[in-house]
Amino acid sequence: MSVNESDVVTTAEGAAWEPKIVAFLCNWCSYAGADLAGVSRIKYPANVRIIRVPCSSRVNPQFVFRAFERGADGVLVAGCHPGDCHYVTGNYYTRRRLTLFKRLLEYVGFEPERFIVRWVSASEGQRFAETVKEMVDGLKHLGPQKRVSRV
Amino acid sequence: MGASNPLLPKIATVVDIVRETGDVNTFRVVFDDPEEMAAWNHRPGQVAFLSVFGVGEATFCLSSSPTCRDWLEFSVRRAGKVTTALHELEAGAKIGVRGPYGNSFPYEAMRAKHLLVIGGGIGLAPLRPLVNFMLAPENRKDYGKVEIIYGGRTYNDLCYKEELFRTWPETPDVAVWTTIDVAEEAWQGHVGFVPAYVEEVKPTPEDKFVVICGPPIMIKFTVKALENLGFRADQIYTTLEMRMKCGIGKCGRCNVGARFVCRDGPVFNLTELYQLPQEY
Amino acid sequence: MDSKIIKKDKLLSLLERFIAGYHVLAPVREDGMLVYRPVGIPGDVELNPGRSVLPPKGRFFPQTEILYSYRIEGEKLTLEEYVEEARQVILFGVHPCDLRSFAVLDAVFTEEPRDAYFTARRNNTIIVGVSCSSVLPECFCTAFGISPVEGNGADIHLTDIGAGAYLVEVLTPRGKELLQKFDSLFEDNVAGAEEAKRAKEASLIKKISLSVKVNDLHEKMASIFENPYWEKISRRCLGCGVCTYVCPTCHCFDIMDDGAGKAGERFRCWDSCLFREYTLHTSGHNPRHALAQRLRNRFFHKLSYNNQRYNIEGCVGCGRCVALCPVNIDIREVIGAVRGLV
Amino acid sequence: MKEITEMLQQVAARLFNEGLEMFIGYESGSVPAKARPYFAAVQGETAALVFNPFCEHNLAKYLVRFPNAKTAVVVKGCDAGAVERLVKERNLDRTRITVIGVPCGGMLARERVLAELPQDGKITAITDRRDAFVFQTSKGEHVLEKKAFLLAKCLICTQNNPTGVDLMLGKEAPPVGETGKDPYARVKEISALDPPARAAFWDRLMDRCLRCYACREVCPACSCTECCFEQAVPGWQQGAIWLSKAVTLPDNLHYHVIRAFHVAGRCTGCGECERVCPVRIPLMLLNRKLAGDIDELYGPTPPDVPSVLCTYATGDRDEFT
Amino acid sequence: MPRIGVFVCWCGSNIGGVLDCPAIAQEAASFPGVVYSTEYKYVCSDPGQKLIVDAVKEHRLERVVVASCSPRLHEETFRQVLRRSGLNPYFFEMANLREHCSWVHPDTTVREQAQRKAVDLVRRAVAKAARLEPLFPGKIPVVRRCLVIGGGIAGIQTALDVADAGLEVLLVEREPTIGGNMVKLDKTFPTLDCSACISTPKMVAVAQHPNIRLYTYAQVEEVTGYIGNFKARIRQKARYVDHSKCNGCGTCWTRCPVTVPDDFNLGLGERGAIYIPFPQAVPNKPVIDLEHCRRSTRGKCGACAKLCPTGAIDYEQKDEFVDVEVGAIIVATGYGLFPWEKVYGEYGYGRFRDVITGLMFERMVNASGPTGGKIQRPSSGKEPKTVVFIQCVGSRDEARGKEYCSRFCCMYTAKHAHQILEKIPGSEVYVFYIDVRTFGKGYEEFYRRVRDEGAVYIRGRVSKVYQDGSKLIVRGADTLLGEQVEIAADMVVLATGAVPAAGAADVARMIGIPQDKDGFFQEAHPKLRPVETHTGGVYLAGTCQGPKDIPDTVSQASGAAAKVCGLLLRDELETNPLVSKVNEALCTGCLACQPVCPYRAIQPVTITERLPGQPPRERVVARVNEGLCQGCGACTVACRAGAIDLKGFTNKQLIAEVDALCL
Repeated sequence: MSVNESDVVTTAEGAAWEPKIVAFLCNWCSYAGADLAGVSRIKYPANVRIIRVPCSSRVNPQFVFRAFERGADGVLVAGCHPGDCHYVTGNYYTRRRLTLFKRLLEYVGFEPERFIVRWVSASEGQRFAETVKEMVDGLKHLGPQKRVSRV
Repeated sequence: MGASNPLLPKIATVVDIVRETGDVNTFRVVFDDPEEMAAWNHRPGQVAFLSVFGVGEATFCLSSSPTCRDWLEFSVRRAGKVTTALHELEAGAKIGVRGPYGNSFPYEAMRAKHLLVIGGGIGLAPLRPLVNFMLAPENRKDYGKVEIIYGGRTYNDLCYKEELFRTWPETPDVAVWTTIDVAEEAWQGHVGFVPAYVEEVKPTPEDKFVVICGPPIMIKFTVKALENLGFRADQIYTTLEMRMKCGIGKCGRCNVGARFVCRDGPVFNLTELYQLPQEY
Repeated sequence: MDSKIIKKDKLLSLLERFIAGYHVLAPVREDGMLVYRPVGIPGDVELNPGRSVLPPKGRFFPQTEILYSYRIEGEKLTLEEYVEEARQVILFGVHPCDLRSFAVLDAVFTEEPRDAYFTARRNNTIIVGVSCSSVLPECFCTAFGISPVEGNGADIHLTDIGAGAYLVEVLTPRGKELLQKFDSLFEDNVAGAEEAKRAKEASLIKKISLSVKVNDLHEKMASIFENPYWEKISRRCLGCGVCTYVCPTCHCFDIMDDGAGKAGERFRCWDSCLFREYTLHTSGHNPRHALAQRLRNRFFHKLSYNNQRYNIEGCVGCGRCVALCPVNIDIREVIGAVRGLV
Repeated sequence: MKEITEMLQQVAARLFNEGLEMFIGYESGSVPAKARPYFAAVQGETAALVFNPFCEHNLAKYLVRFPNAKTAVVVKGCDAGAVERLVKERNLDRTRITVIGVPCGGMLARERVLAELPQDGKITAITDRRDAFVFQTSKGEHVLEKKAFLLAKCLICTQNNPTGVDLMLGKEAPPVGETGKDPYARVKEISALDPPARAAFWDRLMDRCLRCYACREVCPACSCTECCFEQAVPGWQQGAIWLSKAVTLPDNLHYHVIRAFHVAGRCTGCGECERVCPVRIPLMLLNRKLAGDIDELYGPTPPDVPSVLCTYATGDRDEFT
Repeated sequence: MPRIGVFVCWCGSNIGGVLDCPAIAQEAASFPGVVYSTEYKYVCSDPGQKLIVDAVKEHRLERVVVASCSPRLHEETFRQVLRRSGLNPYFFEMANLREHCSWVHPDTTVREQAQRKAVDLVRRAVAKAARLEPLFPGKIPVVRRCLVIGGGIAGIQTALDVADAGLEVLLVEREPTIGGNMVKLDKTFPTLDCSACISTPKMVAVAQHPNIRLYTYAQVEEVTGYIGNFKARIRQKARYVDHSKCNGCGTCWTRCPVTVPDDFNLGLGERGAIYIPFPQAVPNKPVIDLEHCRRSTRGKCGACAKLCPTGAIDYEQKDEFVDVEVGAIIVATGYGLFPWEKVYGEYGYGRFRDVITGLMFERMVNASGPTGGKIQRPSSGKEPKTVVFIQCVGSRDEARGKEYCSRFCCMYTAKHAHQILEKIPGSEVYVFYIDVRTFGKGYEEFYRRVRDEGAVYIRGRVSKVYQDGSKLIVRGADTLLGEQVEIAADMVVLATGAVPAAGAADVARMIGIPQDKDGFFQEAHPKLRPVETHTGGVYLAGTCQGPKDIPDTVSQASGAAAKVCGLLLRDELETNPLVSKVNEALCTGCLACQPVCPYRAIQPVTITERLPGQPPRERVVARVNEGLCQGCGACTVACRAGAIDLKGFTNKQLIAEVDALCL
């Protein structure tokens, strides 16, 4: 996906608007995957801000909502692939919780691109980078998330 | 709105922090605007709001004497959100102050009378301005003897130790009795609860006002002791603590019956209290 | 002061001009409910509104309002007050019970020291009252001496006197000033209007549940504080905030900070005395820990404390709490029970 | 209806003889065509008990208020699940509770009924005639077809006879809900909108929310001692503030989305949240959305698991790959 | 607000070459709570660490933020620095400026964005640091006993090492004998020493070791508890022979009237219903295979009982359970062979008797095996002249087998080729391979020797094996020559890859350790913690962690033993303080948290609660066992009331992090 000239949103100061993504990464797989992207020098857009959690099952849906309230344009949750959870079963709960939560968010009017959940293993630096790229592209098309932003 | 907005705090600086006990600090505060400092007037027993911005606002009794014109003092026990934030401040920090609010101890009616001060723990904080007001050289002649009975759980829980053990005892016509709840090795003084100590000290009720503040259970039993000693309810004053948000009788929550503690209190005598619902 | 007549079509023109020059808040229908909203089209406005789900007090005392913002830069701390917009607001379509509620709120908020936010909004608002055209089963304003057709508290008051005509009573200089600009819309011949208004009043009052009397209430309230009645009635109470939030005279609020670090806002928002944490101390002590105490406090506030404190009844008989309480706690029954000493 | 009312009064009287301490049922309300929760604490208070098609309240949650008393409660079909849920989550000691089931012919929408009945007519009796309720009033007889007058939730009801009760009064009621009605029809309509339209739909509703918390207080699944949204004593839960007390659209949406999520798989579908909302937010549209998704994705949750989110299957649908 | 110090690291040019570190440090100085902020070339270096220690003293710092590389690398390093500075080590937080910023946004075109991101990341770390609480590891006593699951060479080695260190060992083996796969081998590459000769002495040593309690024909059924304090239940399967009476005389197993295909010899031989798996079995006492025992199938026989001189036969014996307490567990469950018959149609799905596996070849060529060491075609018993070896059967085959390399097949095939050429004069050996991997000591030399001996290596895959008369026609491609090859072989030997031993998934579930995508147990770190698992006190040895040859297996087994000794030789253990905690006042006792805990760390307890205006009330709340909790935090989200919080990742901290990032 590429961004057309006409799609570029600009801020009041005239600078091109850049979406802000808050990412919750599990320590053992996805955070390590993001580390691997670094070690492998895989470039990706600088829009993502990472919060380390022990397991994707630590991610309370309220954190996601909080991020939107504070002005995040997109939220990413990434954890080990199902079956590979460092804590054996954590991401199975993540999967249930966030499947329902994502569907609920979309039901109340959030665009699907705003909230992404991905399984990223410690060896998938490339996949992490691609996920961020995809998200940034998607969010650039959507424009800023103003709906529940209290900022 | 500007000056006419009573909810807008004035900016002040914490100039000094005295560690009174393990969880009580006394904050010495000066308004940034010298005119505000000069204009500030409070009466003993009044309260003010302190703001830590980003955390919130809470009510505290002033613990400095009205006769002190250079700064305000507040003794704060670390308990909730705002108090914890206050305890994390260092000298130089900016806070907001608004007030003073509420009524005061009847210091006019107390003229020429003796005063009995009974405090427990941080309960001495609202009484201290009254004591220091009466002991101030310019006021001393107007008032009679001052007796202070004060207790804490341990020695470390006693506030204002400098005044308690030096300044006040050394002042003429002032008597101080201090007690702690449980014996400690280094403690030479009295051991026991305040109500029992009051019964031991046997203060007399003639020409006297009593101000009392401390934990509810202490107040309850001390009042019993005082009544046994012949004190009348209208001689005994205490100060109530309620959750407050505005301090100016609007936000509603500090009502006890039809009274707002922020405006009609915090000081009540027992006669008044006996007429109010037991919802404080 | 003076009275005029305005025809319904002209009333719409008047509204249109109001909208052109002012910020107009008026009752509109939304999902079958009546709510006060900023309006842009006169046709949206309910001219004979009936009871709004929320009282219009929000105009003066919004559910959430920012008091001021703070900013820390280096050693410097600055506060910036939120200032009410300059454009005047017309609050249109307020019924007599709600008009009375403004007086009740005034007693609280404009008592010294005045609440700057309330006062600013109050001063910046022109109130157009409207007489009731119907009575709902929960209405009992007459118990507090309110007439469903009188506009005390409004700047201008409208009464539908039938045949597409409204009696316009100009009650304050501010009302007069406002209407002067639109003189051409009115007719000066008010013959028969007063009679029509009285007739309307009589027919409305007949329908209002007149059984509610409050004459001996105050003395009786005092003697009933410690009565098991409060525990009994509180059994079904949910402890929600419906009655307080829909009440036109409830004025409790909380003040909170929003923001972390170097900048943020302090705001206030409605609070309810029925909420457990309303009086909860940090220590865990709660002066009104039981729901029965909280419910009792609410009724005492409405029916006794307010009068003791401000010499004005705390209830205006609008019936909102009766209509909207999910478990049918009916203040009229409470009044009845107290007067009968339960 | 008279029959059930009498039976209720008799049963209550008998239970008090057997040592009951509190009977939770219904009494007539203060206005016409209204009932309300009623608490009889002694034998002499049982005569006020009624049952009629205005007894829409779910009484189950009141049980929590009497942790130590021997209590009886009246439940309709749609309320029974709430008792079960509260017991399952250890809010209730089932052994001290007598659950009394009443057959339900559906609950009536009060506004519509009042509009239909003569203004000053007094209701003297109500009879359930299977597809209609017959009202005897001082102004004559009125037949109210259920199809036209029942609450929306009753028209899709499939459980109007309670299960798991200790005592069932009267005969089993015939089904009330219309067959073939899709309970998710409205959910599907909303889902079919594009995101901006969905957002607009919800924003308009959520903007109205007063945060009076009636929906939470009445909800039998909202059984937390202290709701996460207002842990009032600082220091508890180490001071996390999930939600601003400010009533703004983001906070309101946050509150409702998370509340719906918290009751996901635990909501018993009684619809009380929607009933008590003073500003008529159709809250069941949120609960039903989740119920539909849970049903579609995970099917029924095994009885020994607290809720659908407390379990998993390795083969759960994965929408995140 | 606590006093926070921020240290921005250049990491040489790794960060400093992309980001403006002084500017970051300067901006960080304005964050709430920050009283000191500086930058340095290498904060992790000795002088860098000293910088922190000094600044803590000089500026009375209460929290420390280091903005440098990934916390996965240096968090522990800096925690130690804090400890040395006199601060609680958990008053530390890291911002990852290298892996998550400078390394991924190096382009000058995004410099400004990268810089902004770096500042945000530091702000997040500061926001979290401001809310950090002191954490203290708890102390738990240690049971000085180790459970070893699996009695192959890994289990044997590890048991011996631990036992030699003076610690008690329980060795549990599910087969009637220990020894595992290694004792089935004939000779071991590349030295060609006799496998049995080097492994059976170790087996005997196990049996005789005073510190080792051996449970053969037994299985671990349940494991609870946590590091230092596990409880395990061992099922001793009924042997129907009372080993306390049996003297291993052998009368019974030589006289049993039943013959059953012998699984120890992979069906190439036979045994009785009462049997020992092989002559050097440990223990050298028999078990009865009741499924085939004539007494149980036909109801009469009892030959063994009649013959037994010690009266050890007990047909009524039942499974017994032994409950044990151990401080550590070593999992050494080994490997099985890839089930090639199910997927490889081109090799005949196992229909051709002369297509055998490498392990069958081992038994065949073994002097104590079913053929007495004679290489013969299973179909005819004749000596094969032309033998084809096919490599990578199941390994390195993403489509039908496993993606990984099984590591030992190249070498054993070379050894087999050598054995054919050595034992059968005039024989021809062909090896189809993809790559030949000879990484070990002496391996390449051995491989060259086999080629020199005449083994023909053909690089390519076999597309079909089919029977043509008595011959097996092997058709394949030689990708080096680019031509089709067809060989008429007498025997085909498949180098089947290794897979986790049957039941590995059950073991993983029982103990609570993860498996990798292939079912091997997951080590805690592929490089730095290869013998540990993520579950404290559970270690891995041998092929259960991944395919490896004997020297590697033995090394890992000794490594695991060293870890266990390191653990069990302490008096007490420090527990991980990053665990969940329940606020009982908020807990409603719904126990939604209980099932989501993979470590069974949450249990209900009854407390007495006193609330104002109410009589004291007993109610159930959840409680976390801090020894069991591993700190995943799944429970914190299951708890609607927010009554459970995870230390080190509290709700308050995470919310503050979100807020700080969004500023």
